[in-house]
Amino acid sequence: MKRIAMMVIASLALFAATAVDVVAVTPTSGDWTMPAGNYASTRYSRLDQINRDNVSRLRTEFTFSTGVDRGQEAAPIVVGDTMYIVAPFPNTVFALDLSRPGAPLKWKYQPNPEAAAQGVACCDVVNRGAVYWQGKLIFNTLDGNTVALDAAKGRLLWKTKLGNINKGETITMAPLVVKGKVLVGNAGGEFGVRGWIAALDAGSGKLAWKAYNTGPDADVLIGPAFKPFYASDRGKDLGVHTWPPEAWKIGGGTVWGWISYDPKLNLIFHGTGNPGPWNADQRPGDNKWTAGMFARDPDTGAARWFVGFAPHDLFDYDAVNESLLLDFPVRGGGKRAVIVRPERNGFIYVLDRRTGQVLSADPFTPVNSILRIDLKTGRPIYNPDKQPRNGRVTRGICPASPGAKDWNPSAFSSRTGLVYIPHINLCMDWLSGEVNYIAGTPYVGAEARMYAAPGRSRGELLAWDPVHRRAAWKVDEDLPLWSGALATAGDVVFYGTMDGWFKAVDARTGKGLWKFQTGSGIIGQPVSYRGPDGRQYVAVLSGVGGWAGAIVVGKLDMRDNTAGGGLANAVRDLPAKTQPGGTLHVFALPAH
Amino acid sequence: MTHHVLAPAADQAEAIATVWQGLFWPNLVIYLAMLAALAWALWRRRPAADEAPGLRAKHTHHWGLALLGWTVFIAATLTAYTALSFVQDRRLLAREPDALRVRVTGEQWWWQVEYPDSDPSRQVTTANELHLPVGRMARIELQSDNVIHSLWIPALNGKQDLIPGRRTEMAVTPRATGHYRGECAEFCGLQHAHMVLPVTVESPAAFAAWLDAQRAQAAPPASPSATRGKQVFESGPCALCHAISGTDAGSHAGPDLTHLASRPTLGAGALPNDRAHLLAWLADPQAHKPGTNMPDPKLSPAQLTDVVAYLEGLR
Amino acid sequence: MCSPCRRIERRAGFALAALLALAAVGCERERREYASKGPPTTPPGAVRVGTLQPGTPLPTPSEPRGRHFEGNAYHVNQGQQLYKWFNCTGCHANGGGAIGPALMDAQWRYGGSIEQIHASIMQGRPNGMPSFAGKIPDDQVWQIAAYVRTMSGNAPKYVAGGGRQGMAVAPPLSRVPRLKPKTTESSQ
Amino acid sequence: MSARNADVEAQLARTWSDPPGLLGWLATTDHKRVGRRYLVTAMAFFALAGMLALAMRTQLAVPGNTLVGPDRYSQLFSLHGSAMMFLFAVPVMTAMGVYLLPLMIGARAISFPRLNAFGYWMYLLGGIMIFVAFALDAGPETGWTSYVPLASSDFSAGKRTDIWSQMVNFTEVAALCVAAEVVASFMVTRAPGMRLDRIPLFVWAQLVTAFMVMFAMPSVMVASQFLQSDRQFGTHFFNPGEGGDPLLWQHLFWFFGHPEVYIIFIPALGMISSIVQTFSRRPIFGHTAMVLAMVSIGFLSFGLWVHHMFAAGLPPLGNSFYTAASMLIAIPSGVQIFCWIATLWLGRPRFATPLLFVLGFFALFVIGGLSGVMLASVPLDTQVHDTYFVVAHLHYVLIGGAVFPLIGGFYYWFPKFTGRLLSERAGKVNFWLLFVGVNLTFFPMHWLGLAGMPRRVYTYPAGLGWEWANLAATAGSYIVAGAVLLFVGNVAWSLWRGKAAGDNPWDAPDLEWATSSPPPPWNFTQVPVVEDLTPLWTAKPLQWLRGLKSDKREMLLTSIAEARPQVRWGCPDPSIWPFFSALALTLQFIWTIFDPWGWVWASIPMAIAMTIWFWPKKSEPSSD
Repeated sequence: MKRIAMMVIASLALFAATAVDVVAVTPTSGDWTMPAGNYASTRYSRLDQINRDNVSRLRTEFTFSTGVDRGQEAAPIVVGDTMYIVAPFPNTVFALDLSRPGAPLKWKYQPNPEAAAQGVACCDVVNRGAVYWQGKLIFNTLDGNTVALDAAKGRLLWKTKLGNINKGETITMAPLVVKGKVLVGNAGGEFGVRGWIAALDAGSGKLAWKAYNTGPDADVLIGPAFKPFYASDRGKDLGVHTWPPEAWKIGGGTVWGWISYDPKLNLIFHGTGNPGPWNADQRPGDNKWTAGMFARDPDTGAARWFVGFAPHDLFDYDAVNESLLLDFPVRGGGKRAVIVRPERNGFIYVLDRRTGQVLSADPFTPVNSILRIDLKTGRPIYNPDKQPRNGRVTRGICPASPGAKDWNPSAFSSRTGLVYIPHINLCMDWLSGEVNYIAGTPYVGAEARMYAAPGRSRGELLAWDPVHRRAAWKVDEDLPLWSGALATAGDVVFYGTMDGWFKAVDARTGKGLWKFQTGSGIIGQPVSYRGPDGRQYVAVLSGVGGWAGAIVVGKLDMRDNTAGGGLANAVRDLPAKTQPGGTLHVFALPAH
Repeated sequence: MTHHVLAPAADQAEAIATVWQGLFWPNLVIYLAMLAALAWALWRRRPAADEAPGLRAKHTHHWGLALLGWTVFIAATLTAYTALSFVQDRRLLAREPDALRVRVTGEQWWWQVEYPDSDPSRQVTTANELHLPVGRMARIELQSDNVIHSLWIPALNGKQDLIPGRRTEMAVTPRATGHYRGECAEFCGLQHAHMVLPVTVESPAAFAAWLDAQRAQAAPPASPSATRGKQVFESGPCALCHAISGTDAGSHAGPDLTHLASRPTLGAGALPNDRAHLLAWLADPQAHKPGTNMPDPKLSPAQLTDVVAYLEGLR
Repeated sequence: MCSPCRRIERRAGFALAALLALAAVGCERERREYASKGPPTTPPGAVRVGTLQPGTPLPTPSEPRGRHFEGNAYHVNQGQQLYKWFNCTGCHANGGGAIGPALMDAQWRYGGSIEQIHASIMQGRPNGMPSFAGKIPDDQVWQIAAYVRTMSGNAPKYVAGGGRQGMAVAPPLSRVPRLKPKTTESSQ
Repeated sequence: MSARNADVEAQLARTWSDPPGLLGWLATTDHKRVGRRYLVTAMAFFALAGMLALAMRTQLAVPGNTLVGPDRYSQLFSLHGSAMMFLFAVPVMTAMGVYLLPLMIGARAISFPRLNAFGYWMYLLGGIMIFVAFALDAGPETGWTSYVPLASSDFSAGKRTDIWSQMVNFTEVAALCVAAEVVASFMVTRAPGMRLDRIPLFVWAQLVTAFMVMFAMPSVMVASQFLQSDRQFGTHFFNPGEGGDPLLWQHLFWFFGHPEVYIIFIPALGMISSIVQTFSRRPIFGHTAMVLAMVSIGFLSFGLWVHHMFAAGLPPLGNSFYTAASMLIAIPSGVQIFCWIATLWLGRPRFATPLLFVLGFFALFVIGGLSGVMLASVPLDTQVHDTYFVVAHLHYVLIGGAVFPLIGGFYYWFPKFTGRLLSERAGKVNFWLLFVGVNLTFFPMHWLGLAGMPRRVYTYPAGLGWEWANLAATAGSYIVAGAVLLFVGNVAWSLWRGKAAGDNPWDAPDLEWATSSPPPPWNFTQVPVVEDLTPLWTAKPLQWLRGLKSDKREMLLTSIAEARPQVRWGCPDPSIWPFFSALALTLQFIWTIFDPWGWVWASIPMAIAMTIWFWPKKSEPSSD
């Protein structure tokens, strides 16, 4: 019955959709040169050979084993007739020759990162993929290096060390190259690492600029150009004054997620991670500039504006999710440059890209930790009943720490005007307490016990209409959804489940069209490309892991219900439903 | 360091001393009266005729009335006591809006003292010493996440327990500058005896100066020996339990040592704070505070002198 | 003496003897040993991590300090406190594992005897276990190792702690079944 | 004096005698043999706990002393407190009740005699367990109040606190047994004619104590089971994290704790009344007022336990209510003191040693009472709670209020127990030695408390001005030790060479003096008939009722109010099974410290022992 009601709304959306289009032009060629698909991060493929009618006849073209059975979070990159994939630690890069049947290995490059880096990787030794730029393939290694390879031969061009594992720093994100600058951020919010985003010259690998997310304005590259929309973000050295003394030096705010770029405004948009430690009582104040989002000038890194999604964050709501750059029709005609962001704190934000004003913020999953977002101040109003209390467990906090949607990117189709959000419905019990900072060891200070949100399935693919701010349709999934989504011009949306199913659904109605069992949980990012033979291919890496998959790959003992940072408690059945794996799967319609 | 209940140096202790005076002297009189009655009852001359039945009935009647009178007297006295206690109790519970906020956390067997501030970057964290401005109320929030302690500064106010899972509070309005002795009054384990909190009450100006000094980062090492000491401190076992702001050491398992040298005692009252005792303490903590959680850091004599040189510089 | 009395006296004598025997173990287990810390440490390096030995295998000597710390409730209790203070919970949670492997189960990549656990803490392990030698004094490392042994129920009886304060995370370690450690190789 | 012929007594001797040898010793149900054992065991534990106190005082004699380390000192003060409260004070008072109550009400035996034996064995085995644990360095270490979370397994490793909390169960089972016996005896086994208004004050005191035991002891047993369940099974009664609360322990403990100190104090009131009555040669003035005072103390004592928790941050208005309640209880005490003084004033006091100890009671207890009234005030309590002022108060109230009347009672009833008088000369020296010792030990502690010395510290720094007071206290404690030794010497000497006492050496009015010293196993050959509150002082000689069989263990049950004879009741025979049941329950209590399956497996031997114990005796119903 619900499905029919949804159908009605979907058709209505059809009319508004046409008015919403994507800012950055998706590359016309069939390539997929960056994990997010394009600078607007819409993960949308213009190829429409595979459509709603024929997708059911999709079948495996070839597979490739990366030889590592940890969490495969990368997105395959395709340029011309070569596909590049980056494996989790030890981060081997494989180049596959798509022009020959079975796509044999062209070359592979082993960066040999330090083994000890595995000890400071909070949520599995993952890597979110490489990026292609003018003949170079650039990726990060777990032990904090950015590496550039010659895309043709796999020769090392340059390698820059940015992170120090003795301080707990790792790098897991996929870099983004904008105007010849490689943008990279660090990870390690759980180890008291001070977060930063750096730009390296794509040619030489030398550091162009580096902006920290805590500390004095000079470090944060806040200057005269910085015009935040909200008063609470204006002030001198807020990165110091909103922290207890010295706490900003070990205050988190790492950049380990997604960056988008708007060529017209010449601005990059990146999120900042959770403040350290998770125990909020240990860091009174707003803990600027963590758990929020910056707009910066890509050339100099100068900050333009900032919005805080979880000031003085209470429950590890990193704000590193993807920013979809869209243009919305505005009442009274004309288009408004916006950012749509399914945020970890459980609200999907629509922000004005120019000024950082929060236009709307609506919950897209059951939320009780935050009552609502006050649009006048842009700040969340925390629910006093769900605040951590002195030495007592706070129960039933929704959403749980991984948030309403973790890092796995959503997709947007300009044809349907819907944002396809693969997300999770989890709640938790929480107890925070004093924690000691010892460099190189975890600096968390809280224990959690997570479980499915009452009355909801643990995972959900949600089609959200950002213009009318309501859900078009949703597909309930038993296990939490940790894979990226892919929308195609053929009105098909692809995503993967944690028990290994790679599924395709109708972009307009959400009806299941096709699915394939890949043998291990999918937390990778599906992509679509046109192969040398002109056919449309869909590729995804399968291999369970990440924070939720640690129970399987780490063989955790579930008699301890805070194992795996408390998340394993919510997926106690995962080891029975999937085994570790590490295989690339590429699908296409049968050639006739 | 004065620490006598009857030498109050704050409004609260003074209120309690009033209750003491109001109860002690009447009780003394009652006690002496009782003894006198007993002595009289034992040594009164008994005329032979006492045994006559008529006389016995008369006596019983008189003593019956006396019993009633005595009971009424006791009830009245106790009501007066209760009233006096209730009135003074309300003085202890009075709170001023602009009171200085201090948060004291009870640990196993030392005190963490924090001065919160609306601007968190001006917040001060220190250990095993409490400074208060004279003439201004200080609201001391008390918390503990291990066992029950009880902060008691006899010269300033009665004691309040620090109970895991609860936030308790006490107010102190010092009226006389000076050094007072605070300590733990609830048995909290092996070293309950050495859990002293030296309290210094000073003029508001001196207090502000002290607070600013506490906000400063740790003084850099002055001598080469101190520099080596800092290196040993940060790379050795010390950094796993102690914090010195301005260095990588950031653990709160043990007291914050940023301004150790300016504190009156070592080991929360176990030893006076001077070079010799610092050396003795680092050489063998268990000898001076048996059962303390501070392990023997097993430093070589050279490392010992270097670390002491560094710690002595942390004014 | 009537016959039943003799029987009672024999039984009373027997009970007394049993009580004294139990007693001898008792005082060892309960002593609060904060000053002197057990027998002197033997030279390091005697610990074998791998189980394979060329030729006929030599017996692996058990470290007397290990037995001493493992069998004392006070040391295990101190180990529990240090396990939390030095952020072991960050990687190993309360025995269930997270970034680091689980410590409650029977699988030990580098050996599950108290000497091997002590060595793992001191030396660190290549795949991410930090090396604490020179950072945590030796006695405390033995205490932590003794506590870790109780997580898999391997400590002697009546030494492991019971119900814990804070969040109800794991069964009390005194009720955890004993899992004899096996040196196995996990995926990495 | 009464008409008793030899062959009836010979037959009674055969029916009421215990089997010979060890089996008889273990199987006796004679309330006098069990009572004597209770007293001896309680005094033994008193001596042991006293030695612990000496060790503590020696350690605190000088500042910075290293005689005893912190852990040993924690065990010293924890066991001193626990042994004194659980193993001496309550049991010795109930022991006096067990021995004297049947005699005072003219009964041949105590009701539930086998339960009485079982209770004693539990008490003995519990005491042995905790002292053996202390000898093995596993004594209690968290104080006699054992506050959580210090007593939780996170902060008290090993089995020390488990053993302590199981010891509490032992002693409380014993106390509950005696309580049941006292109430039953009071209600139905009184001598004919002993109407409610003719019952001696000592017996009333035992009744009030029994009811208080029934309501107070279960509270601490529940608390100790909660504590063990938290420690062993990981329940969260006291874990604030998961919704428990450390204050729940304090409430449950002190709801028992304060009535406990009155359970110790009220029997002492009974003893004082008996001694004052006998030695002022006049019935107690205001008998009814005294009974009402005792009953009101019994009730009020359950309404003021929160004055032990004034510093715990409870709501202020609630605290003020408890101030009022705590003050209220001073009124009945005042009434009683008044009546005793009135009795002395109206009577012709004779300064024998028992009266001397009662005068010592007046001097010491009233100081403790008045400092107690001061502790009842919330503001004042926040200054002196958990300091040496409280140590002084509790010792004045307990030693002054209970130990002095107790020793007075020993001097008074020793002739009845043993047939020999204690030496009066030694008694007087004993009194003055003890009086000086107690005052020298505990009066300076009032000043120490005000001077800022907290409780339960194993040492203190020099230079705080506390040196002289501590030294004086230590000296005093040695004098007290001397006094106790003197008392023991006096008892030993008198047992061997004391003056023969005869039936009523003090010319006392109560029924226990109407039989021989020591009384025969069946107490009274014929049942005494009571016409007056002070039966032996009436002009008319005591009437006797014949008719109870002497070839069968039989006693007379009377109605509750008027004490009219109703039923001849067959008393149970001596049996070894209460002893075995006690052994089985001890096995279970100790087994469950180490393994919870003990609750299951050890209940099998207990079930067997108790079944045999309760197996009904083939006795024909009593005819007339």
